[in-house]
Amino acid sequence: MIKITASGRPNELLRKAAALSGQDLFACYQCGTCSAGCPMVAEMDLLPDQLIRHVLFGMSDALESTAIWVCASCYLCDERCPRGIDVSKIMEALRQIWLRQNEDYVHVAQLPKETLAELPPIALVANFRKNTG
Amino acid sequence: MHIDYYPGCTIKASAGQYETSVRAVLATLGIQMKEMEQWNCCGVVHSLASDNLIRHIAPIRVFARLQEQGGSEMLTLCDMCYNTLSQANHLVRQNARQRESINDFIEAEEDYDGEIHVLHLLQILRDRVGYQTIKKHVRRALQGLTVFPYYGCKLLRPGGMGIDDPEAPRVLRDLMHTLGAAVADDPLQTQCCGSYHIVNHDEIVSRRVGKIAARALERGADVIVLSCPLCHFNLDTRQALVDSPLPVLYFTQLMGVAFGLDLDVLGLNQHHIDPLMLLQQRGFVQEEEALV
Amino acid sequence: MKLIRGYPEYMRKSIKQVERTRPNRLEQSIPPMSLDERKALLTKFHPDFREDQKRALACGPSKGMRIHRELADLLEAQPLVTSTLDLNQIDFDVDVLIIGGGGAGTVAALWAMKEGIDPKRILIVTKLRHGDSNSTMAQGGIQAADRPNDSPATHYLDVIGGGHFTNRADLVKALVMDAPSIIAWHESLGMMYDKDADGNFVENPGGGTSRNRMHSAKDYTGLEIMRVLRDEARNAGIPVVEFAPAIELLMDDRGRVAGAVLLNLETKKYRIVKAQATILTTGGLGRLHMQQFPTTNHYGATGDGLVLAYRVGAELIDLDAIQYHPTGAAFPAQMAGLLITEKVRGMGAQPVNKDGELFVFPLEPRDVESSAFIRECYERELGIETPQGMRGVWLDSPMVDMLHGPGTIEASLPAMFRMYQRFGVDMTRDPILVFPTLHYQNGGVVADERGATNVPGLYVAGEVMGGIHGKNRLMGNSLLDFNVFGRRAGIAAANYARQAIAGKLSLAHVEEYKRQLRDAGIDNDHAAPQILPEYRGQEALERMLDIPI
Amino acid sequence: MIDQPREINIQLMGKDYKVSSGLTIIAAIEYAGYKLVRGAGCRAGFCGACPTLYRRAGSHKLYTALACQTLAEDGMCLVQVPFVPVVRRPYDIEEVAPSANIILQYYPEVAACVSCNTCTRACPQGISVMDYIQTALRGDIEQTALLSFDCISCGICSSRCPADIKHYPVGQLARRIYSKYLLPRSSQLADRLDEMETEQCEVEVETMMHLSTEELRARYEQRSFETVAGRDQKHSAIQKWGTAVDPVDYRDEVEEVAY
Repeated sequence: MIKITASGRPNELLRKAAALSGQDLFACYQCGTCSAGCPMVAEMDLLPDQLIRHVLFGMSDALESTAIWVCASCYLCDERCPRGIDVSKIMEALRQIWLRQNEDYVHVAQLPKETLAELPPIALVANFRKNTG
Repeated sequence: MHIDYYPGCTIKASAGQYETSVRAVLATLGIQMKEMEQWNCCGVVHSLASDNLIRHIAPIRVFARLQEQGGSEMLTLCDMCYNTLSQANHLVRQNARQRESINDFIEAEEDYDGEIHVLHLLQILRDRVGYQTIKKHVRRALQGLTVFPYYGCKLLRPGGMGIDDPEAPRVLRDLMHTLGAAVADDPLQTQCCGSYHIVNHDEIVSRRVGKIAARALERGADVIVLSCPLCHFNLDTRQALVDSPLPVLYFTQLMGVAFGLDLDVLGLNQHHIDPLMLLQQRGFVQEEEALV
Repeated sequence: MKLIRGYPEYMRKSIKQVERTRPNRLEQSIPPMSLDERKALLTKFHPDFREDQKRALACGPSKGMRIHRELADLLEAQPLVTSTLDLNQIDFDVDVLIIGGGGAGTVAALWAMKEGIDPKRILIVTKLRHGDSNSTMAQGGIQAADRPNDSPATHYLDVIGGGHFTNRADLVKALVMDAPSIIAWHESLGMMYDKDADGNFVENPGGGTSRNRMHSAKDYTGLEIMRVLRDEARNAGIPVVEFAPAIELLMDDRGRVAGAVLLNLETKKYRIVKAQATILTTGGLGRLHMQQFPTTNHYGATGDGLVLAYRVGAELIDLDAIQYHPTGAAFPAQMAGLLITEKVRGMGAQPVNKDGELFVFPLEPRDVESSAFIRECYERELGIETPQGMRGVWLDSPMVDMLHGPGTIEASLPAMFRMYQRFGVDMTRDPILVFPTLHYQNGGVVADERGATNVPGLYVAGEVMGGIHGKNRLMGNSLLDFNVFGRRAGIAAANYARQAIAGKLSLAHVEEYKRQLRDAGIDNDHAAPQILPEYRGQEALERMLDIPI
Repeated sequence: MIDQPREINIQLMGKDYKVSSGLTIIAAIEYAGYKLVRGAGCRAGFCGACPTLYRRAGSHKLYTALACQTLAEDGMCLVQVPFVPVVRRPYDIEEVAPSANIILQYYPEVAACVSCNTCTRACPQGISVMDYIQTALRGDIEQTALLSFDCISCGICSSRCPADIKHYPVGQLARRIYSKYLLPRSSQLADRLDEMETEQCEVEVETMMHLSTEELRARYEQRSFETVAGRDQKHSAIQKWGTAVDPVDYRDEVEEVAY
């Protein structure tokens, strides 16, 4: 079987994303249902279906996209995907790949005290779990 | 009857009015909550990466501790706790290898194999108590009040975990009808409020909340009800973009009003957007009560 | 060696005797000694009265004072630096220098700041870490007369009688009069004292107190006080240089103390501090191990401050009196000398000999109780010898739970319980073996009620200061002492520092002291301050080559 | 029953040494010839200066302990941790009145706790460290203060935490807030301080100061003793403590002999 990637090298990004998410990204037929329903698309640079495509081609911009951080794992896309793909798991996998190579995405020490004064613990805990390694 | 109760951090830290109203409402219905001893944060969000086992320890430790304390059922009030605990329970039941690793790490007296049943308060009210019983306790039917039930994400999805139909939930609608209120429905009821982005991207939350509140207003709602403390915080504090902000209440607070319970246990004064004015205008709350 | 629940078999046999006599002892005690009996016991057995272990100081401001020879050796040792040391490069130029980072030093720093000194112009230097001190190790409590049936005057009488009427009255007055306000200060800082539901302190008696005025925080009282003081000093941003003991004081050309020479213990680099006022808060001397006694003191308690102060001409007082705490641990060997708080006896545990006999009233004053233990072990030969050759008597700790209910030891004496548990002994079930241990330096540098010494620019506070307790300190007055005189010295030094302008730095006093040593015919190669005790293994030391690398 | 050989083999920072058995880790290191500067403090388990990381023969685990409170064992491989960097955030105690988020404002990383319990397992004091971090997260200042009380700030917990939490400053902050703001103030102490404003107390002390030693002695011997409150009065060994047992002037008499 011939695998085509944008760079011509083996698609390490896809391999990792598939392993961490447990999802078959090739199952995606790019219908865009995920993006159509996503409440966060207005805040995203790459839409969820585009992200999957970019990963399939091994394009590293997937990891640099703001979209993976904007996704708040609301599971709406998972609920609606006609191919049964848990897109939220792919998003989590991409975040994890980034976090395991880099420092934290959100730096707690820089959060202003006034913000910390009002936030419910639940928000902080969730933020940590999504945005720090 | 009593039920073992897992509160979660936010109920204790900043959603006290939810807990006190739940205690009062359940007491009216003859149910006592027994807070479990020595509990920890559930972790709030279920880790979705296949290998990140350390992120599952928190919820599973909660189960292991309740098991040690002799519990078999666990009541949760918070949607995020409910979701995280349910998904962790599912993982333990489905994945023997990961279950073993986590149990080895936790070193509890007894391994946890997924025996404990997690219940959200709404499930108890719907499935155990029943709307008929609830109706019997209504002293002041909420006639003329239009409620916008807001479910958010964690109560309904992922599909197998949710407490209701993920696309067309009705539990809050039915409950509000039972209290005598009218209900305004909308697809935005099940869409994310922006969640934990409140920490470092509150502009996202403000836009999401603005959209949801505006829609509720359009549908003629007087008040938004919900059960998630994070949704509550976001909706209650980030309606700045909306011209006439809607009060945001935990559904048990409205139950308490309908049951005619003491206002001081319902914590109606602990909101950014004051609900008391509205409740007074509609005659559900007397002025002298509201002053308490 | 086989151990059965922590003890070797032969000790188990003795424990059986203790258990056999316990039911009777639970019902009756024995009476305190008469004054004559005490006197006879002390002169014969108390280590302070062994004249062969003492000698008179040959030179210096307190020449002729008879003190323990270990301390005399130290005071008559050679300085570590000479006057040729380059003092031109000033590394720290401050208003108030505080030497010693324990309780007294930290209190002094905080109050110098409150008195208006910029925290950045204060410097704490300390031998080990900030807080490594006897203060942290104090367990039982702190005295202050704040209950309606008590008064500062009653406290005064207890202190001065406990010190055998040898205390300096003005210092005792300062101690007892300041005590309530010290506790109030602690309350406002947020120290977690044991309190009742109304917020009043749970106050216990101590040896020698006629009223219950011991404020405590479980048996971690000193730890709680020290860690809060340290936290507060850190909040204030007061600079601390750790692992940098002062090895000599500096004087200026007008004979005032004007700073110190520090030694970085890790790089051995020296640094010069110029200060308008200097406060010595270096603590005590337990690690000198007088007469080879073990000690309750922390690793750095080597009496450095006495050495430094003496060389600039400060007078000393009451250093002939060292406090031996009767109940130091004697077994297991790993715990030798560690403090078993007086609270254990206070709660009903009795000292008994190898046959299980109660041989002394359990709450005699510390020096009398200690002497009785020594007599039991070395004259009557009724002590228990450990496998390491140390002797001790039993302290029947299980009585505490029997008298006050199961779980009392774990709840009220958690540090004690934990320590024994770590070494395999369950003190709720078995008695513990104890022997007197070197605990406190009763005397020290002479100072007035502001902490000022006879040398301009030099202040003292805490254990290094003498006169407050006379010849014998009562339980609960050392935590109080470092707070009261730390505060007073901090304030006085701050006011002095504002007026003083330190002149040219000098080490001439070191040469002068060396001359006095020579004139007195002292010719030795000891050097002081000692800084740290020597605990390296004999075998390792014998083959050690002192090669600079 | 424990059976130990007279000499044991230990590894200090990877190097083999034979040391006498029955020594604490700290004493074993010194026996081997090291002069400790770091890693030794009170030597009695109160100061937290001597955290030690070690492995044992036949175990895959990394253990932690205080070197002064733990016996060296044959086959131990150990290193002392001279210092655990634990950054604290300065605060003004006057401005940290208790609120649900007061601790999170200074230590938001508490919210990163994954409840792995590694801190608790590592704690040489046996404190339920994770539990007090969890109570801090939910704003329960009282429980955080009570659970953390026995902490000696050795920092071992922080060295092992996968979430990079700085535990002991969290406990310290909670204890100070609890003691200052949540515990009621002592009214007895306040009364005494008021009384001292009137100088009555000072007059009484001054009177004592002007007494001759003989008069002082007489007063000292006539002191009345408070009985020990709350103790079991049935027991004679305890009751005795409520009587005049304290020292008098024997020392002065003895001193004449001494000098």
